[in-house]
Order: sequence, then structure tokens, then C-alpha cells
Amino acid sequence: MNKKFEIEINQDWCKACYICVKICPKQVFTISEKESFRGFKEVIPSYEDNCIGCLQCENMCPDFAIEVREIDHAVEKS
Amino acid sequence: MNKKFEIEINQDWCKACYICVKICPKQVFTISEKESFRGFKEVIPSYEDNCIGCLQCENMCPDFAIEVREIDHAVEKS
Amino acid sequence: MDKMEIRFAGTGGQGIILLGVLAAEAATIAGNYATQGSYYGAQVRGGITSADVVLGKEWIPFPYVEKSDLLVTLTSESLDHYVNQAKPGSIIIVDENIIILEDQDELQKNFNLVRVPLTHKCFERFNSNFFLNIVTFGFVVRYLKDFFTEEHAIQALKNNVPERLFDEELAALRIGLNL
Amino acid sequence: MDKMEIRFAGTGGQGIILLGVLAAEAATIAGNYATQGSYYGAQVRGGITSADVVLGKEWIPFPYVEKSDLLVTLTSESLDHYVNQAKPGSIIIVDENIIILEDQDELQKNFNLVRVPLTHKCFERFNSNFFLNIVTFGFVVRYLKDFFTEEHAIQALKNNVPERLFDEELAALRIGLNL
Amino acid sequence: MPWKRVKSPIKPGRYFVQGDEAVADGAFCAGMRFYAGYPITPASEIITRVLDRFEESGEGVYFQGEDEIASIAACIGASWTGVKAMTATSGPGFDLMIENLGYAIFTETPLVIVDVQRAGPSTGQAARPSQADYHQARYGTHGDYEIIVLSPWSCQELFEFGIKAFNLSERYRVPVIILTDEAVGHLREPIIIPEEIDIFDREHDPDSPPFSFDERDATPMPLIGDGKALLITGSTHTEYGKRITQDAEVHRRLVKHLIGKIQNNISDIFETQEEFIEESEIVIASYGISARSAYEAVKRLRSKGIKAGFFRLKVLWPFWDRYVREALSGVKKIFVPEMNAGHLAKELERVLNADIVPITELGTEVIKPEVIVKIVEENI
Amino acid sequence: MPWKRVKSPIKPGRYFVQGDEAVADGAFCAGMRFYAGYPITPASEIITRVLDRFEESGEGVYFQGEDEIASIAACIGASWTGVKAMTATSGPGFDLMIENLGYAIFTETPLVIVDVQRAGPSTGQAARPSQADYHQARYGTHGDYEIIVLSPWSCQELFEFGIKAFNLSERYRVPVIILTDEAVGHLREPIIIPEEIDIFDREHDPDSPPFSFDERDATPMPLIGDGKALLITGSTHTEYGKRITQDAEVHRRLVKHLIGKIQNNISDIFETQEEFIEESEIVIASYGISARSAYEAVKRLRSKGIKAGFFRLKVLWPFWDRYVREALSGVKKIFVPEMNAGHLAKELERVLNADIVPITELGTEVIKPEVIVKIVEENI
Amino acid sequence: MKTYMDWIRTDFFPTAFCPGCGHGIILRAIVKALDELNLEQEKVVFVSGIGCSGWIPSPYIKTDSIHTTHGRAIAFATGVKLAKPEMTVIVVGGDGDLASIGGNHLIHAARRNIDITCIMADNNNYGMTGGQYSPTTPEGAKTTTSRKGHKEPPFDVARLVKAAGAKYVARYTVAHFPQLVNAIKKAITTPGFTFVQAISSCPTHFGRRNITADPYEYIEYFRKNSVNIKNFIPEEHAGKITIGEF
Amino acid sequence: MKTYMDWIRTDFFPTAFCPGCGHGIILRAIVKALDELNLEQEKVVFVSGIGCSGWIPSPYIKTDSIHTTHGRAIAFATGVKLAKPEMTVIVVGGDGDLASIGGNHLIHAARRNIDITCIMADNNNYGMTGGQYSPTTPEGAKTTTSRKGHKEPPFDVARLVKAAGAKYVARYTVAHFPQLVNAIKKAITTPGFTFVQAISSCPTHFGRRNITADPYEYIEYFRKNSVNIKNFIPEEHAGKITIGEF
Ligand SMILES: Cc1ncc(C[n+]2csc(CCOP(=O)(O)OP(=O)(O)O)c2C)c(N)n1
Ligand SMILES: Cc1ncc(C[n+]2csc(CCOP(=O)(O)OP(=O)(O)O)c2C)c(N)n1
Ligand code: SF4
Ligand code: SF4
Ligand code: SF4
Ligand code: SF4
Ligand code: SF4
Ligand code: SF4
Ligand SMILES: [Mg+2]
Ligand SMILES: [Mg+2]
Repeated sequence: MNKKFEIEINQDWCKACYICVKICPKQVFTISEKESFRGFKEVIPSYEDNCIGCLQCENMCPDFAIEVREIDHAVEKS
Repeated sequence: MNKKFEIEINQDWCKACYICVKICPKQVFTISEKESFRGFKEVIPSYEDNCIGCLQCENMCPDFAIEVREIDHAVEKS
Repeated sequence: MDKMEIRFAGTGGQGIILLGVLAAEAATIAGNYATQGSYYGAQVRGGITSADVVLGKEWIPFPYVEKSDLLVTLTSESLDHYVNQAKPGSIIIVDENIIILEDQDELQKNFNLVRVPLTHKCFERFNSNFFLNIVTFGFVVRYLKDFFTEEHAIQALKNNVPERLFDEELAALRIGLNL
Repeated sequence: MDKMEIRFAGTGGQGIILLGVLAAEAATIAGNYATQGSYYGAQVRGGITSADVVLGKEWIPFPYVEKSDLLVTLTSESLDHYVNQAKPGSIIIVDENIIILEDQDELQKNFNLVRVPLTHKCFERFNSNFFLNIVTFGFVVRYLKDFFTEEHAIQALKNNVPERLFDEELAALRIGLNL
Repeated sequence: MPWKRVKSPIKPGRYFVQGDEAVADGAFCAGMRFYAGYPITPASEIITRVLDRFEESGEGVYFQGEDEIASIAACIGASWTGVKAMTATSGPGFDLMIENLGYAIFTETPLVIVDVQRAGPSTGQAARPSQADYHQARYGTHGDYEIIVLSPWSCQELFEFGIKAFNLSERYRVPVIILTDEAVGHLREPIIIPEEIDIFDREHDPDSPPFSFDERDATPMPLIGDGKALLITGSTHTEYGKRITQDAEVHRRLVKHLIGKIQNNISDIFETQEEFIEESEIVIASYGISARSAYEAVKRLRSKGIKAGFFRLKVLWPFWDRYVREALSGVKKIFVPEMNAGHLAKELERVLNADIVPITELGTEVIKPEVIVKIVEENI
Repeated sequence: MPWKRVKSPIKPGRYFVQGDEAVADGAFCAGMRFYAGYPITPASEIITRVLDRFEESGEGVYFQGEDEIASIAACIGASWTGVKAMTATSGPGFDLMIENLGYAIFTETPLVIVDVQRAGPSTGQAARPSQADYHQARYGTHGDYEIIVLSPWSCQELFEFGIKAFNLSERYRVPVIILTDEAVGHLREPIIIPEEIDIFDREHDPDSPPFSFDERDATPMPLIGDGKALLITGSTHTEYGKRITQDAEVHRRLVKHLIGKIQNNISDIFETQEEFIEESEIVIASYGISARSAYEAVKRLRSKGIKAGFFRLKVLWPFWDRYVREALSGVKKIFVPEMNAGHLAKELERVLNADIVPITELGTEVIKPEVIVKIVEENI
Repeated sequence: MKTYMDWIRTDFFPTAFCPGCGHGIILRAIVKALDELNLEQEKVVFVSGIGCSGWIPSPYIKTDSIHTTHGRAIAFATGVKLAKPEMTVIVVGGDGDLASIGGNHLIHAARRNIDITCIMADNNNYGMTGGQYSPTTPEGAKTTTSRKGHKEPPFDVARLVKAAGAKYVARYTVAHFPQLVNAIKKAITTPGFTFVQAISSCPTHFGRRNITADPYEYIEYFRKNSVNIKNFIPEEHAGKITIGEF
Repeated sequence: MKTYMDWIRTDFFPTAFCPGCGHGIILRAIVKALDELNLEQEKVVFVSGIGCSGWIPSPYIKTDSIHTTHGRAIAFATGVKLAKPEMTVIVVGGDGDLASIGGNHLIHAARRNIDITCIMADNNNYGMTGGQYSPTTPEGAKTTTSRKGHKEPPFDVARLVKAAGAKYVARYTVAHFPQLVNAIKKAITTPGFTFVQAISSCPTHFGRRNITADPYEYIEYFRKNSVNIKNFIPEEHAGKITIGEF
């Protein structure tokens, strides 16, 4: 069974360093076109489905702005 | 030819630590009975003739109070 | 005008200090007196940054802005923070795309509020806001004509940016000048 | 006497401070007030060392000797140095074998000069001057009867010397007491 | 109640001791159970006595730092765990403690420093007394603040100030300096250790914010290990230790608190000894070892019929302007013997209109009573 | 003659610079060719400018110490080889320099320290100004001595005092502190670098004893490498550097020399700016950044018809009691704005009978002219 | 939320670090280690000095923390540990803080074998004051005080601390996240003085002048230029960062 | 008179050292080395700190000398050397001076490879202040601040300085007079930072409490209890003083 992951980005904490974008082996992330209120172009987990849960993005994010969670199928089923 | 040495002790500098007395392999030194003006029992090179010029006394004297000199026969002769 | 008090404000990393330095140095080159003092120095990141510039025909004792003749703000926080230190009726320049937290009508009534698409123009040309401060400087020059000309502004720019970037910086300046 | 100023003087390593401490502590044990101050502390070797002791029936503000009632010197330099701070007619105790640099007749005229074979007696018993200060203390006790007794002196000695040496120290004290 | 009366942990009685020992004993009686220091003449004897007390009692931690900087730092760290901590030093070592002294002041850390003054500047004469560090104790570290500085004049007072210093330090959460000198530190005198000791233990409150803006008083202290995730910092901070590096108002309020908690309780802190002041036109004002000479001089002057008064500061800082002004209001001339270039004299010049006559000793000899008597006689 | 006029080593002209840069330029013009320091806000910009000047000219040695203690030590060592040495720092770093500052004072080593004050105590607000280290600069290190402390109020003066500091330091063989603050240090203004600079190089005399007991003046200086087997020590010493650790008289004479060489030449050292004093009943007295606010306030008060005078100390220490007393003798009330708890105010209280009104700022905002104007108006 | 977030003071976020600063990664490595060790928050105290590095625990880690003076964290920590031995005491500092001004406290703590763990966030320069060289700046590197290339050799701090007596010593870069977490865990659980040198990125200063201003490329640089000491061959690996346990 | 006496200020004799103090032997070793190297007196400067050790050059050696503050000699010396590179700069200090309070300057000078020679007169305690323990006091030794036996491990200062980058490092006791002279000569002639640890006797304090108060026996103790590092076998030579070049 394929594991599924959901990715949450805390835009208030993100500083747009783009480590996550570049480090992701599955190119899960894209960068928004326009700037946010805080003056950053936001990171968007556009291809969440491709995520393999390697956690590189989460671990390497210096700003604790990404959380990768395995979707709990058990719970879904119940 | 036997080398000869003369030993000079600077009683003003000597602090009566007796390293020289004890270190000399030839027991050249003795210690005076009475105390000097400075309150020390003086070291006396009583057996200068026994000296082999090893310089241990001079080198180990922390107070530069001993000088061992080889008697210059050449000069004596001239 | 014999003396003009100008405050540039924004957030860390926007090059606010450089903005102030450019204005003051241009006035100096033109033979005038100028000070640039910043309440916020090295050890700071984030938060509000401001640069005070006072221009004069002769030496000025108090080198900071008491009440600004010209307030230039690049963020809404800094506008919010400094608006009450602006002289009534004085000029306030704000980037078009910042959200004004104050009551905008009030602002417009009390001040000469100028909204300019600085960020927009900057992105348009450079696809980044890296040169936002220079674009802003270019725009502001028109208000400081009593103290220096465009040539002085260009000279000031030359003195303060790395040579290899000068062409781009100049382009940014011109965008502002022509806005 | 209600107050007595005593100065012990000699050279570094002679245990002059301990001498002062013994006198002062003995007086303290006897219920009197005593101070012991030394002008020369830890970081010194060689040169003159002195210990001032002031004994009194009650608290004494100035804890040093201004003019000594009793001056005890174990070296000629220290005698030379302190004799002019002794009260006219006061007691000066000197070791018999020190060379008096001053005019001895003058000294004898102006002071109560007491020459004692302290070193001699010390060597006689111990073949060293290690206990010279204790012998001296023993000798001095007789002059301090207003402030403490021999028993207090012995108690003071006990408080201040290592236990394993006490017997010899006591012997030294007795030599002085009996001189 | 933070005040409590305890049995002396040292056998009560009359002892013949050195000043350095007396202050160690006093501190031990006050509950000092952490000592960090680095040896230096003429303060090293304090260490030895502290070790005696720690070893006898089986209580207390001794840490010999690699230098004075480490020593005072360790004291501050220890103090935040709730232990009463002390260090002792002299001029050169005090110089090195100055940065972290400022940290202790700003973080309101209880701490006692014994500074046994020796002759400076620099290495100077290490085994000779001086009182020249009067202003250093007050102004040594940068920034604005108040600090408490005590000036004992006898071994008995060194013992008592060992206790008083901790009580004040715990009460006001401020470092307290016992500013003595080689003369008193190396003096031997009888002291009396009483049966009971009054001590003040800091108000420990795990729920209190660690800092405060209260201009009137100190605030209770939470401790490391309370489980409250304390933030302690030498940067400008809120009550909760949040760093505020830009806001002028927070800094202003914090410095006002540091000054206010001392100045507004000055009557509880400040202490003098005064004799014959009312009836005197001239006064000899001094502190520490020089005050003993002054006291003797007053006695002699009075025995000669000269109406001299005696004024002694037991607490050098905070200096209570108003009190001193009132206490000496009727006095025309004040003689100020000190073993320095005239430090207290400067403070008196500031608060009084009287004629101030400094009697200075720039060398390293305790001022003789006769010197004072002579100068007074020549100047009246 | 040790005084000489040289061509400016920096191209003369009008420049727009930061205060930190101006003082580096001034020092370079004075001949500073050795700089040792440790980075600290708000003084780090000085290093960068010094490096610019050293690299441009191919002259000068930069040493980044492992800390401030090493940095000032290296400066002192370098100075004894004859080079003009400087360091720069701020509060926490100055705290650490204090021990070796005393060494420099006692060994009469020429040396310039730029202290760019920031808000303390402790780390405080690193990038915000303060003037609270006024007394620390004077009394920071232990012992008795005199030191020279300059207080510039503009970038131009930072440049000029960079030169003046070295001239005084070389002339009187004493460390000179340029006590500025974050506000002036980070301020940018035009400065003028002149064609020619007047500089004083120490009197180098290989045959002179290194030290002196002369109460009237400094003594010429032999150097390391002169081949005279110099003895240099921070212990009490004779003229020839022989250590004397017991003799009170030698210590007394040495300290008298340290004090005397400055106090007896105070008219050559002390400097003020005074305007409208004669005609004024009230005066605003200040220094450094606060004096700029004071100056503006005086202008405004006068335009309102209030006869206010302006008094500015360019030299904070030595404080010339007699001069200040005379200069301000006719004044009834003196307002003293300072970014601290009232340090200059204390000195003025000491020497004057006038009413002293401190205008203090315990926070970190430069005092606004209007604040002064208001307080003056309320108090007259 | 991940359980290690319990160790984080989220109310202080976003952090004051520059975008892409490696210190944030070290922060995560520390709290992850603490969390995995199942330590009690009440029993852990952090002590830090002045520098960007000093901000890693203070205020971001939700335990007691003392943010001290520049260079002195270890000395403060020694006092805490001696007075309250039941606390786990962890020092976090920078290369300037711990190896320059604080170098003496570091080697003495190692010698005394005080039971504390010291983590050095080493970004090869003084980040906070604007990028001056530090004792770990490599020869030739450009900093604001070595504009033409640094002329002094750097310390191998890990080896130095080992020589001074530390009981566990490891060095990893922020690119070696799992190893770093592991090293911190080992350091905390090993009794006595332990030391972890965490090579960090400073895109704003050191990176921009020497490696890259791009936070990701910086990490890639670390990954490519590190070699485990076990595999280190001097001729082959000259100039590489040696990582591993010492 | 021996030619090396030209390097001595005889007018300051007798020295202020206690009878039998090893520092006097180190003094002789230094001037002998200088004499044998035929250096010019005008071109040599000594820098020392506070401690009995600091008195070795100041005032006894007849060259320029700076007697500085406690622990800071190396930092002063660095300034001298950088400003006047033609001088031969030699630092003499104690174990307290150089390894305790001054430890940071020591390792940094070694790292920077400043061209000075540093001689540490190591008597395993603070002689001048009355015999407190120092960073080289062995575990178990009795000092005025470790009356029941010292509880901290000592530094191996020679190894530490080597690890910090020193270019020549040697250790000998005063009982190894010729080797000591030789090591000092090598240290002075080797470019860069060089270090000689000269184990000294302090009969007044450390000796009296731990070895012997007799100056001669002290030297005998050194002779019998030293082993050259080349021949060092841990099991066999535990507790011995390792001497030699590092
Ligand atoms: C005594 C003192 N000197 C200097 C400073 C200025 N200062 C603050 S942080 C710092 C260096 C920081 O470098 P590092 O420790 O490597 O930390 P980073 O910022 O690189 O993480 C300096 C020199 C200070 N605060 N205190
Ligand atoms: C800052 C400072 N702290 C402490 C002292 C006191 N002090 C003088 S010498 C010394 C230690 C001497 O030990 P060491 O360096 O080993 O030299 P030794 O006397 O043993 O030869 C100390 C602690 C001082 N002079 N300055
Ligand atoms: S790594 Fe973190 S801070 Fe950087 S862009 Fe991604 S989410 Fe934002
Ligand atoms: S967990 Fe791995 S695969 Fe998933 S988004 Fe993050 S980096 Fe990409
Ligand atoms: S070794 Fe020197 S000081 Fe010692 S007794 Fe012999 S001559 Fe005297
Ligand atoms: S040189 Fe050798 S043999 Fe001669 S006296 Fe000295 S120690 Fe004895
Ligand atoms: S300056 Fe460097 S170390 Fe400091 S926060 Fe920015 S990137 Fe990080
Ligand atoms: S105390 Fe020790 S080191 Fe100092 S002179 Fe005496 S024996 Fe030598
Ligand atoms: Mg760093
Ligand atoms: Mg030693």
C-alpha cells in the first residue's frame, strides 16, 4: 500500500529560503508568483501526492515551517 | 694531565639550599658550623682538589652562587 | 526650504539605511549639509528599520527627525509607527501595495499622502524587490530638489554601490526618477 | 598599663607574624582586647618584616604601633629601621648576636635596651633557628604580664602550631620563659 | 517570612581571627554554601577559611575558577539555583569581574563580592592597603544602576557585614560588595560569634516572573529547576526575560527599576556611625581603616578641648545625599582622611556646602591619628 | 620638536562619512599604525575603516585579538616599540579592558581607546546609544590616577579628536579615551579632511629612564629595541622600573606623578565650548550627542526670548574644577541633559553652588530638543 | 505537531535568524535529541553566550535558559551544574563565543571533566557582528576583517577539546542531520564533559563571501565537502571538512 | 665569570626566590641558551606575567623586559612581535599564569603561529599566592586549596599546545639541565610559535606538601620520576613525568 503524506507549511514562520524546494527529491514544492504580505514569495506543496515522506524538507527547514505528516489510513477507515 | 678546578662561592647570593652540597659526586662541599650574618650556614668548597668539573653544582645552583673554573695551566706557565 | 527632515522606514533587509545615505550623500555632494542617523544599527534583524535624514544649507545641531517633512514608508507597520511623527500636511510616500492599517481617509485629510507602485515597478523590471530601495530613492529625488540634483543622486549612487552592480542600480534609479 | 604597643621585627622567614599573633592571641584568651596588624603580607620574601601588636583592656581604634612601648628586633636592619619609632625610655629587646649599627651608647642612654642570647639558646637546644620566634615569645611574656599569663601563652601556642610539633614548640617557649 | 533567626552554624564564642577569616565566617553564618574564586593577595586567606568551614560542616561547594571571570560567572549561575554564592578578590581580579558584575546587576542576581583593596593602579603593591577603589566599586561596570557597597572597619564588622551583605543581596536581588582593604583584611582582632544569627533568604516564588519594572522594590525570584522555563538574559528584557533590543521605553523602565528598588529603600540600607556631631563645629568623616585613625584622632582632639565630631560611613553606596546633608548640616568644616586621592571628599563636596578638607594618602601607609590631629589643628 | 605639521595621509576634501569612520580616519592621520581589536556593536565599523586605510597605504598592522583583553594588551606591547596604537570597543568590551587599562596608566603607555557607548548595564541594547559610562571611563580601573577622556559631538570632531587623542596621549604618556556613543558613532555627516595635520610624536629618548617621579610633567620615553635593557612593570617601581613592593613613599611619589603630570597641565588639556554664558542666567550644560540637543534647545529658547547659555565639555576628564567654577560663576541655574542617570550633573553639583537640574534619559532615545525646552520653561 | 515541538517556544517564532541560517537546523537537531532521549523539561537548563548562536536556546527552547555574556556560558554553566547536579546542563555557543573569547573556559571545562554538554554552532565567522573572521575561519577565506583572504590557521576545535580532556567529541555539519541528532544524544548521555561541533551555515556573511549565499547550495556544499575521519586520507581529502566522532 | 653572566642583572641579586627554588635553574637555562645562540642582547625582549615565574626574566635578565599583568604576557608579546618583528620575543610564565588565567592566549598564539617562544616554569601550583592548585596540579596532590587531595585532572599542556598548532614543543624538568638548555635553543631558533614546559620545583609550597621540602631531593625526585616520551610505556610508567620533544 502506498503511504500518503500531508504537508503543512506555516507561512508565518517561513522565510522563503527555499531549502525545501530545492532539497525535495520529488519536486513537491513550487514557489508562488506573487509576494506575500510579509514580502516573500511563498512555498506551496503543489505536488503533495508525490511526497515519499523522506522528511528532508522538514528536517532541513531552519524555520520549523514545514510539517510532513503520514496520513493515518487506519483512522480514515474507522 | 689532571685538570684542576677552582670553585668560587658568592656568599652574598647563596641561600643555603644545599643542592650543591648534596649533588656533588665528589663531596667537594661542606657546611659551616656557625651561621653567617645573613642567618645561613655557609657552604664551603673544602675539597676543591677533588673536583672533576662536572658542573652539576654550578648548573643546579638556583642562585648563581657557584662558579667552577678550570685553572688555566697555560696561563700559569707563562 | 533651508532645512528638511526626512524619514525613510521599512523593515530589516530592505536597505532603508542605504536609502537614507544616498539622499544625504547627494546633498553633501551638492555642497549642502546633511546628516543621516539611524536608530537601528547592526545587531538587528526583522522589526522596523528607519533612517533619518536631515538636509540643510548649513550645520544642523540636532541630527534626527523630530517631525518629518517627508516620510517614506515601505511597510504598513512602519507607516503605522511613524505617521504621528509627521508634520501636519507633510508628504507621506507609501508603497502602493502595502495595506494601510490606519484610517485612510483621515490620513489623506491630514497629510499629503502619495501612493506609488514602487514594488510593482521594481518587480516588473527585476522580478525581485532587491532594488526597491533604489527605485524609491529615484522617486524621492523630486522632493529634494532644494538640496541636490539628479546628477548628485547618480554620483551618490556610484559612491555607495559595488561597481559590478552599478548599471542595474542606475536602471533602478531611473525607474524611480521616471515614475 | 591599660594599653601597650608592641612591635616585633626581623626578616622574612623568621616567623615574626606568628610571634605577634601569639602575643595578641594570648591577651585575647585572657579576656583582653588585642590587635595584630602586619604591614607586610604574603607576596613578600626578604627585606624587613614586622608585626604590630596592640594590647588593651578595651577596644582600641588605631590598631598599629605609633610609638612602641616594647620593640623586639631579631635583625640589625629592623632595629635600625624601627628604633626611632620607639618611645623614649621604652624597652627594646635585641638578639644578642646581632650587630648594632647605631651608636650603642646612645641607644642605651635613650632606651631600656635588653640584649638576650635568643639565637644562641635556640641553637643550643635545636641546632637550628627554626624555633627562634617561639623562644623569643617565651622571653617576651614577662613584659606582658598586665595582659596575660604563662598559661594563656601556652594556650595561644597550642592554637597556632601543628599538633605534631607542639612538644618541641613548648620546649622552645620554656627556654624563652626561663631565660 | 524570608527573615529568620537561626542558630549560628559556627560555635559561638570569642575568637582571635584575621579580617579575611572573619568575613568568611560571617558569610558562612549567613548561609553561603557556594564559593568560587581565584587566589589573589590579600584576599586568598578568605578561601582557606571558607574551605575550613565547608570541610568541617560537610556542606558547601568550592570552585576554583581558571580566572576571576569564570569565578564570578559560576557564582551567578549557582545563585540562580537558589544557593548563596560568594567570591572574593582584589583590584586586578575585581577589574576582571566587572563585565559579569554588570550581568549580575542587570539580571538581579543575589551575590556577594569581597574586594580586599590593595595599592594600585595595576599590580602596584600587592600586600599594601589602599582605599582607592571607592568609585570603582560604584561605577566599575558600564551602564546605569545602583549597587550596594559596605565598608567594614574591624574584624567584628567584617564578620557582621558578611551576614549583612547576604541579607541585603537576597533582599534586594543585587550584588553586594564588601569593600575592605589589606589593612583590615590582614588585621587580627578578637571577634564574637553570637548564638543566633538573623538572616534573610530571598523570596523564592516559582510563579513570579523573574524580572520586574517595579520602581519601588525588588521582586521575588523563581529559580532554575522550578520547571517554569525561565528566560534569563543580560540583554534588555521584559519581566518574563523576553529580549527587547530596540524599545527605549523598556530599557528606561528596567533601569528605573534597578535604581528605584535601591534608592526607594535607602533608609533600610544606608548606615553610619556618628558621635558628638551635634555639639561639634568640625567633623572628621571617614570609613574603613582610615575611620579608625579618625576615631582615635577625635578622641585626642576632644581630650585637648577641640570639639570634633566623628562620622563614619558603614555603607558607601548607595550614598544617601539627603541623610548626609541633614546629619552634617550644622558643621562648618569636615576633615576627610582616606587612603586615596580624596574619593569620599568628592561626594561630600557634592552634597554639602561645608568646607571639605581632604586628608589623602596616596602611598600605602595607614594614616596615623597624629597626622589627622595635626592637620585639624592647623586648619581651625 | 615633537610637534610637527605633516601632510594629511588621506586625500584632503569633504566627505560624507559615519562617525566610526571619521574617528578611524582621524587616528590614521595622527599616525596610528597599529590597531588591535575585537568586533563589537556599535564599534565594529571602526575596524573596517582602519583596514581600508591600512590596505590603501600599505602601512599599519591589524591584529584581531581573541578578546578585548588580548587586544589592549597587544596595543600596549606595540606602543612600547614606538608605534601609535589604538583599539576600539563598547561597554562589555571596555569592561574587559579595564585591568590592562590600569597597566597602561601605571606604565605610562601612550594608547588611544575609542569607547562607543551603547545601552547597559551588561548586553543591554547593543545598537542603541547611552552616555552612562561617563564615570566608568574615569574610575573603571582600580587605584588612583588621572586619565584623559574626550567627548566628541559630531563626525568632524570624531575625526579631529582622533588626532587630538593621539597628540595628548603621546604628549602626556597616558591612555586617552575617546568616549563617544552609538548615536554619534553611527551618525553620518560631512567632514572636512584638511591639507595638513599637526601631530605630536612622543619624545623618544633612549637614555631617559622609562619612568619618573616628576609631579609637573611627563617624562621622555625610551623604547623596546633601544638596547637599554628596559624594565617595564605594572608593580610599583622606581624611575628605572625597579619593582618596589613595600615602600609607601615610592608608591606615593609614583601616584603623585600620575596625577600631577595631568593636573598640572590641565590648561593644555581641558577644552569647552561656551556660548552666551556671560549674558545668561541659565545655562544648558552637556556633552556628546546630548549637547547637540542642548544646542538646538538653546537656539529655540533664545528665539523665544529666554536668555539661555550653552556650555559643552569637549574633555570630560580631567575635570577642571576651577575653570568650570569661574566660567559658570554668574549662573543661577544649570540644566544638564545627559543620556544617563545624571553623571555630569553630579560633577557640577560638586563644584558649583548653582541650582543643578539634571535632565536624564535612562532609556535609549536621544533627548529631543523640545524635551529640554519644556523642562527649562517649566523651571524658570 | 511533532512531539519535539513541545520543547519549542513557538510564541517567539518566526525566529530572528536570517533566511536559511543553519542555526535553525541545529535548533531542531537539539530539540529532536532531547525529545528522543525523553528527558524531563524541568531538569534541563541551557546556557548560551552572545552571538546568533546564543539565540538558539534563548529564547527558542522551552526549558530554563541563561543567556549570559559573550564567551562565558561555560563558566556560568559550571556554577549551575556544581550547585544543582541533578540538572542536565547544555551549553550552546558560536565559534567566536566558545573558541575565541571563551576558549579558556572551554578547555578548562574539558580538563575538569565537568558533566555538561557543549554544542558549538560553528559558522566559521562572527555572524552577529557582521562577518569578521573567527578561530575556525579557514586560511584564505574572505571575511570583513580578512578581505584579501585570511592569514591565520584555524583551530581544529574538536581535536583541541579532545586533547584538553573531553569525554565525547563529535563533529557534523547541518547537512548531516541524523548524525547530528545522534551525536547530541550521545553527548548528553555520556557522563563528563562532552562536545559537539555543529558546522553551520551563515548565508548572510560567511556563505556569501566564501561559499554561496544560497541556503540550499550551502548545505549541498557541506554534503559534498565532508569526509568521515575514519575514511580520511590526507592527500586525497585536503581541504575537506572532517566529520565523525573523535 | 661565565659569559652567560653578561645576560644577568647581577645588581638585583640575590634573587627574591625562596632557597632552592627551581625557577633559578630555569633562569640559568635561559641565559645559557641565549648566550650559546650568540643573540644580540638589544634584539631580545622578554615578556612575563605575574607570579614567581614572572620574576625569572624581570628583573633578572639584562634585556628589555615587560612584566605585565597576570596571564596576559603572550598577548602583550604578540603586540611587540607584530610591531617590531626584528626582535626575538620570549615569554616566560607560570603554570597559573600561562595555563590557568592565560590559557586562551596560549592556545591562540599557538594557532596563529606567532613567532614567539614561550617558556612555562611549571611548579604545579601557584607559588606566589601561597600554593593553591593550578591546572597542572596532579590529581590527589595536596595544595592549600585541595587539602584532602586534588580532585581535578591536570592538563598535559605540552600536548594541548601542540594540538593548538605550536611548531616546536618540548618538556623537561629542571633536573634535565642540558636538555632544557637545548630545548630552549631549539625553540628560539624554530620559526613560529614554540613552547618549552620547564617543570620546576617549589620547595616552599608544592614540594613541602607533596614531594619534599628539600631542594636537592626535589631534583632527585624529578630525575627518578621522568621518562622520555619515546620510551614511554603506559602500563610501566604510570604517574611518571613524560619529558622530551613532542
Ligand atoms: C565582551 C564582548 N565583546 C564583543 C561582543 C560583540 N559580539 C557579539 S556576538 C559576537 C561574535 C559572535 O560570533 P559567534 O560566537 O561565532 O556567533 P555567531 O553570531 O556567528 O553565531 C561578538 C564579537 C560582545 N557582545 N561582548
Ligand atoms: C588578575 C589577577 N588575579 C590574581 C592575581 C594573583 N596572583 C599573582 S601570581 C598568581 C599565580 C602564580 O602562579 P604561577 O603562574 O603558577 O606562578 P608561580 O608563582 O607558581 O611561579 C596569582 C593567582 C593577580 N596578580 N592578578
Ligand atoms: S525551508 Fe522552511 S523557511 Fe525555507 S522556504 Fe522552505 S518552508 Fe520556508
Ligand atoms: S518529505 Fe521528502 S519527498 Fe516529501 S516533500 Fe519533504 S522532501 Fe519532498
Ligand atoms: S646550590 Fe647555590 S644557593 Fe644552594 S647552597 Fe649551593 S651555592 Fe648556595
Ligand atoms: S663541578 Fe662537579 S665535582 Fe666539581 S664541585 Fe661541582 S659538582 Fe662537585
Ligand atoms: S548573521 Fe549568519 S549566523 Fe547570524 S542569523 Fe544571519 S545567517 Fe545566521
Ligand atoms: S613560592 Fe615556590 S615558586 Fe615562588 S619563589 Fe618560593 S619556591 Fe619558588
Ligand atoms: Mg560564528
Ligand atoms: Mg606555578
